[in-house]
Amino acid sequence: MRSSALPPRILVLHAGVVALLFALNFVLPEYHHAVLARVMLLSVFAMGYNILFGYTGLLSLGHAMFFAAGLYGAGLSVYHLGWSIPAGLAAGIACGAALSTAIGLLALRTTGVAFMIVTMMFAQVFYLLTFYFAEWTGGDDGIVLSQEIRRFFVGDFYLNLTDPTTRYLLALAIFAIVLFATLIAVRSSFGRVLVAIRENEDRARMLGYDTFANKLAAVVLSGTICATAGAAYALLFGYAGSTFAGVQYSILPLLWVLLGGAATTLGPFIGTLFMYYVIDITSSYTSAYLLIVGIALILLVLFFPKGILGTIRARWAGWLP
Amino acid sequence: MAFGPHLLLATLEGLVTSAVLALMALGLSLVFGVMRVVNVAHGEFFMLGAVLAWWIASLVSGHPAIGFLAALAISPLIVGAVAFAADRLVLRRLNYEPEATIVATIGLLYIIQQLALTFYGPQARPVDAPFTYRILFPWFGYSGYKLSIIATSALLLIFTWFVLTRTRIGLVMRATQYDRETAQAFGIPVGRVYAGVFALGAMLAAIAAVLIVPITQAHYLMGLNPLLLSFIVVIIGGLGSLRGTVVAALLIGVSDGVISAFFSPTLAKIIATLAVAMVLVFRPQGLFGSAAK
Amino acid sequence: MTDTISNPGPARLRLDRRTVLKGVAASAGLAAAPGFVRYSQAQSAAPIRIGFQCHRTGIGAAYGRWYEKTTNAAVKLINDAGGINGRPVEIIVEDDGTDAKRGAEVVAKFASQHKTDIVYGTLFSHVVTGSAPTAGELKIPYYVVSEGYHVASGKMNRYCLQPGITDVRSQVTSVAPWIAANAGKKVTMIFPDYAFGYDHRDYLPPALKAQGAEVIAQIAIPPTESSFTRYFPQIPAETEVIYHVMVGPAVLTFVKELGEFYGSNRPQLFGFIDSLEAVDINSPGLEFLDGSHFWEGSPRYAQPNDSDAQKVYRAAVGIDDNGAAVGDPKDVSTAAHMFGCWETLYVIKKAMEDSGYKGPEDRAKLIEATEALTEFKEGNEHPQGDKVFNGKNHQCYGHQNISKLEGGKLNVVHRTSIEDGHYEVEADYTTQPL
Amino acid sequence: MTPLLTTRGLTKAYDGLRAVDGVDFSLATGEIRAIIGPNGAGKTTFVSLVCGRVPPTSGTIVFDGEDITHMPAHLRVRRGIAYTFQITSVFPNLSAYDNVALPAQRTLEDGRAKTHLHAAIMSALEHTGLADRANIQAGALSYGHQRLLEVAMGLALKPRLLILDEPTQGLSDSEIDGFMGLVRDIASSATVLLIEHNMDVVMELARRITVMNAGKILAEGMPEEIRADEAVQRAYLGTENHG
Repeated sequence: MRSSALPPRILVLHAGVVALLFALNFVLPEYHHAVLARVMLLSVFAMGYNILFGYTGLLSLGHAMFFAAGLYGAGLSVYHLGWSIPAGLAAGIACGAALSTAIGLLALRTTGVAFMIVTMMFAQVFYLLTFYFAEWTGGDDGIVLSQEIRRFFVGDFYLNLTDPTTRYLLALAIFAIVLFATLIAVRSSFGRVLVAIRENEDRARMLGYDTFANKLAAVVLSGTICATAGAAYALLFGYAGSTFAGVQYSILPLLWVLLGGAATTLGPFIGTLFMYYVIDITSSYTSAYLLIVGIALILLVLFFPKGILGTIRARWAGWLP
Repeated sequence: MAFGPHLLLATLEGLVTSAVLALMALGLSLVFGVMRVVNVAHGEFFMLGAVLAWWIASLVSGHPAIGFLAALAISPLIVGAVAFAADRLVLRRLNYEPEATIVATIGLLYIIQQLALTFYGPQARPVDAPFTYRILFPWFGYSGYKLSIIATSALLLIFTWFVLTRTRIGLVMRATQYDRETAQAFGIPVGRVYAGVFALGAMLAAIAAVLIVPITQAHYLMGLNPLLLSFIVVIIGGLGSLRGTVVAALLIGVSDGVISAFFSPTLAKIIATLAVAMVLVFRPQGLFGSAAK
Repeated sequence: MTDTISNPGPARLRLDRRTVLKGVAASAGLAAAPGFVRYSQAQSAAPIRIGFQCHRTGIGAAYGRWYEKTTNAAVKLINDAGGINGRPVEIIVEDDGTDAKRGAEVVAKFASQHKTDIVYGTLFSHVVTGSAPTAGELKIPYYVVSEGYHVASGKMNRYCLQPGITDVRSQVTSVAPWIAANAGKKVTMIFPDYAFGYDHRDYLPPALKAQGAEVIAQIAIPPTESSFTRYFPQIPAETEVIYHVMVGPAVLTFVKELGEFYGSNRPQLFGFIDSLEAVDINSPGLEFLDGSHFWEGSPRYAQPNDSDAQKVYRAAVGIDDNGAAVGDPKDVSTAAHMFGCWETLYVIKKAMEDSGYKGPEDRAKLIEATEALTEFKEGNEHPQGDKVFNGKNHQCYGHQNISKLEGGKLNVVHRTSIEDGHYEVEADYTTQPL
Repeated sequence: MTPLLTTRGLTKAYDGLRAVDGVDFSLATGEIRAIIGPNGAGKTTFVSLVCGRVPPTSGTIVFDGEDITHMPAHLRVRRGIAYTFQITSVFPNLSAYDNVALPAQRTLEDGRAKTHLHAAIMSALEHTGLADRANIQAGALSYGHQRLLEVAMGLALKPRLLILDEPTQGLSDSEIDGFMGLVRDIASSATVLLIEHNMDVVMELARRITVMNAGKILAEGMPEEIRADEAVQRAYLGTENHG
């Protein structure tokens, strides 16, 4: 980590992952193609979470609200206001940015476990609000964006979000943008400050950093990325419902990140992919798949405490970002 | 209904909630205070306590009180044993590292929940209350058993307070909480203290569950909400403060009850949750005790 | 397209023409689509694969277990009688965790991984709503047994159908006259503050109003609530009937607390049995409900005038006269709803036979054949009773039962007519392309 | 010449116990000042008040003519007050390079320009003799090197006032010698405020010495004057073996 310019092998690794995912578009069987499109979007959610949890060291249990802010911001503006899909995406991202700013200003007054609880409570309020305003949100039933709305022109370019390939490539585009944005952010001086805050906030302050402002920036960046994932999810898969604001969707990104490796750029993706297939495969054999997930989590934390990529980085490849 | 009686009812309801919550949150607070472990599986210990209570009560014939008392005696012991084993087999090996224990207890949550679903099933099943007596107010009726929960909980809390402050066990626990290394140097078997505290915390949750199960039934998903509420109580009350935990449980329970008297149910929940969140935001160290270490 | 429903004849002709076209397209695509090869090679013997989206875990698990039992019983009978179009039926189960996101994933898994012919069986309405877009995009027929008003409302898509159980709007509408005439005119509603509750919230008041009764208060309970007493003071004192539709594990608490609150001096109670599905009606604390009335889709307890079909159905599924599993009286079924699985499977069978269904390439034909159905006769295929089916909004309408809880049993005291549940149908899926 | 730093009646009370009690203090630009005193005299609390880690109970702090009493710590750092911790608190999981990069990127106006940043980092590392250890994780460095890294981080802040809290604690004699050279070097560009127990180091480095006891300033003066001061001797003799 001599200079902030991207060393070639890091660039090659990340570009290679994106290229591989692009190539998979043409060879994957239908089912796994669809799964990967979903996993890429969900791992954007995890990458957003990783900025705050992995790099800044703030454990939030309320990130479902940022994902859901994007989901509803996009879904509702398209569904009720008749906005175009691109405008909906922008609306979703803007909602996430606004919400994360407000939540950051309030929740960052606390630290440690209190931060965890406060974020969880704000998320709970958000969850209940989706019921309170069920007239618009449809409550837990949610709203469905019809197929017609999701086929549209951008200029002369026809986009059909119900088409698997289009969906895959759009998911990949968002994934790639966020992956490289994350990579650049965490290797920038800003990323270095976030890590410094995680390691020792008091010391970072005594180096002249406004740690509150930096943490707020991290919350906003993290929340906005999660909202991007949510907005894209609503538009690509045509559904927004309060399930996504529930507490389990705050725990999931934590699990994905821990599994893949906190504070690694590719860990969130690997963790999401791994977890998805563990549940998908085991649930075909037994309804007791939660048992297997539970045991897997405990074994993982016992024997690979830094997550998959974190362990690889610690043992074999220290250069991994 | 007139406002006065309405408020009385809301307060009674709040007190029952508080009574159960205080016991459960105390368990969480002990574990967090002494071990610095955020036990996400605490709600599942609560659920396990309720499910076992149903099982034990269904094995015992005769007057419902016999089944209930058997459950009250045995269920927490089993739950405590499970927690003890979890500490020895998993948490200790993780060296009680905060992040690792959160993941591990989430894993534990899934395991307990799935085992309950597999062996107990998805149904909600009731346990007979040890007695049924309906207290008749001029405006409404109220369950005598519910009132007895408040009294039982108060007795248990006083007992716990006595153990923590007036006995050697309490001293050892406080010493361990204060400084793990020093405690070790003074010959305190820190490992065993930790396992014991973890078991004790789980047992408190199980006792709370056995008390509540005659009014809310055992169900394999019942652990989540009490877990969230307990977290809130522990933080609001100030970490490791018994008095704070009890006062916070009272505050949360009663305010939840009273706020619900003024607004439509969902809005009441929103306002109550937001209010507590704001208390935390503007008084992050909790209402009592000092800031978290 | 209206003539498709009123006059199946021409529709069938047009179907055939379309079939030819589709057949050409399909055979052209065969070489490139390995997934279809298996079907073309072994068409006669290969089973028809039905993907069963099941609530094995999550909040709907109690229902899911009985939906699975009913499904297995019906499939066994269908297979014993020679299957569908001479092919055996195979059920592939995937757990959706009663979760909207997982539901959509499971539908995709059925369509593209298991390559099932159709997807079937979902109950909870948020799972239906979450899964419907995926079913529509993958063009896989999605037969739900949910009773929600989602399909009938027109908010899903042409691939979603509910031919085996009446929707809640119709249920509510059909019981309203009885409530107004027999229970009381001033009604307070207590319902869960989520989708299932909204159908009741929105459609009971107008239905009661039409009968000269009124809803004087609506109390929506948030989904996270587990204790209810504190909300009871909001019930107006002049209430004559409390209409309650709680679901989920907290329902026993709800009833008990209502009992403690009112004692013997209570208003009339009318509830939807959804609250107490899979719950022993004789559980401690439920004494309070004695003498109150419930809606039941299909009666839990065997009735003296049960049809032979009903007896066959109960024996096949394995429930005793009390609606509990044979051999385990504590294992109470979800009798009021699970008949819908049975009947839906027989509707699928009928539609597949009508359309000469051969494989996934015939899915559009299957939808059209289902849309062409108009009524189902009471009998072994439809043990709950006869029904009419509206091909436009993909919803069936049947009789509803109102039962009185007395002597620890639910006895049917009134059976509504199909017309009682009538409402103006606005949705028309048949205008959507397939 | 106006002093760089002045405090007036600076007080910090913890639950009624006055750790710092009405301190009037003044420090001239370019000075090397040592603060000595027995354990618990309030030295670390005093400098913590100056750098803003701890808010004062009462009193004022003026730095370079500006009242900074209520200024947040990070803004004081930006005005040129740097503090190196008594207990080594480098970032153990970052490389030495990144440890220095943090303060360096903060100070450089053109901090985003890589070459300048790199140059600034390497200059601080070379200054402290750590250049060849730039890529080693800070946690893996020897204790002495961690102390030096701490100083390098302070240097990279380009401070006008560098506060060193017990910098030589735990260092070997040869390391101490090198260290004293370093401090003299720093003093050519910054004012140095030093808390130190090692009297040899104090006598060698400091131009003036302030003695604290029980939260108050007991004496202040040139090294020789302090050595001769009876009150100081009493305070030290009374608490022999303070370390």
